[in-house]
Amino acid sequence: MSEGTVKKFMFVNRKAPYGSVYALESLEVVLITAAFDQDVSLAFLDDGVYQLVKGQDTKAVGMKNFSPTYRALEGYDIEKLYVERESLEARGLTEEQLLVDVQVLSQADMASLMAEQDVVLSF
Amino acid sequence: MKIAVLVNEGPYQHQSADTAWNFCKAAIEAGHEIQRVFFYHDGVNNATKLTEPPQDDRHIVNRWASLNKEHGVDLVVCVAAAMRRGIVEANLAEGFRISGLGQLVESGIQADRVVTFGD
Amino acid sequence: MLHIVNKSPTERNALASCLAHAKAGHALLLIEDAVYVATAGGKAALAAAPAGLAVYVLSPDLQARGLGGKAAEGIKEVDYKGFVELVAAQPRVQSWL
Amino acid sequence: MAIEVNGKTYETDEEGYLVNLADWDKDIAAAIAVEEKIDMTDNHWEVVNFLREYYDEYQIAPAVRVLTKAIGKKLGAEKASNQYLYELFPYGPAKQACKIAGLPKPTGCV
Repeated sequence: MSEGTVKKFMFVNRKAPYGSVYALESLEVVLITAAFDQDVSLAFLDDGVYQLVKGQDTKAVGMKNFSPTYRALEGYDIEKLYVERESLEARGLTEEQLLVDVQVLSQADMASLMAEQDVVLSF
Repeated sequence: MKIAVLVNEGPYQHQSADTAWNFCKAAIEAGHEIQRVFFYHDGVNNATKLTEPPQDDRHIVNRWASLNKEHGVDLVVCVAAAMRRGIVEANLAEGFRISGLGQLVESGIQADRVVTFGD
Repeated sequence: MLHIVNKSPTERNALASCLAHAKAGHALLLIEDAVYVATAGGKAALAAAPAGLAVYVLSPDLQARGLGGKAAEGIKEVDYKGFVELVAAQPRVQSWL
Repeated sequence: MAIEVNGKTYETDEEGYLVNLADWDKDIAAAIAVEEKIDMTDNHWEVVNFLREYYDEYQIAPAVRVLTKAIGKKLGAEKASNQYLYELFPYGPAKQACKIAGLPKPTGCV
């Protein structure tokens, strides 16, 4: 493919943070992808919504708290953050409890959005 | 067709490295091009030359290396993930190279399909 | 879209989540520990599948688990070659990890 | 490797980055700058302080592109250029400025 190709990349986050490294290393890929001028979206569904919960404090577990980095995404021109409503509801969470501005989508809309992507990377 | 493969788990612990390798082999046999295999997360552990399974077990690292040797498949290990897990040039198996996450993004741009194998 | 699921639905929710987001015309391939779903005993987990979703199972993984030839009706067995064909036939691939 | 500041020794890696980020203070920054052959002016400190604030807020070192844009917003449009940053830090703002600011070593992922 020629230079200047713009594809729709979606990063699907379905895992909670800290219990495994996927959330952190997924975020690292997202930050790199920003440099390639692609059409990037992030989807948070299932336990992935826990990544965005406010008030994370990792001092006592001795791990890095990477949750503030989600707020840096805007400066990287990554502004499409989608959270699935059903996943929030199933976990008793509301949009107000999230640490960054997101667009809350129904499961049906999330499914349609996924079906429009060129590249789907799940972590 | 150009197919890129992402491997997110180490060898032996999960089946994903085996499935990924079997998939790559079948794709090449069917006449497709494996544009790149990118190793991320614990997948970087597929690339250590210190691996020594018992003789009656498959040698997953050598299997990957053979894809590079026989078919020129680009085997790329993510530098950031590798450094975290102690995979460096000194213990990197033949046929692999260490590079940046940009190579994964590039695969997404250049390949017709990206297939992820993980747990 | 080709959806790939590799975990048993009694271990993880990947299959349920996949089925909730799959659409008519998509394909689902069951591999590794998800192949149990393809048997008569496990097929109930597919009840939520959308109409028009074609379901496949990776036969080498069935055979390895003592389930060779035991794919339930309506589920097609494919080998790695068939896996590659599915990838090529669908415009994109999503692994539900 | 190590760096000596005010009679105390601080551990650095083979490229001169601080091993323990918590060690960082202005005197150590000045000493790292000497090693980098950079004469720290107010303009240098402005960038270093900016990087520290950015890291404190977001827990990452910004990509150069993001740094340039953010500096433009905070310190004025005339400072929002690669050229300005490279004049201050000839071996690259990502490497040199982060090293002086006591931020983690960029993993060179692109």
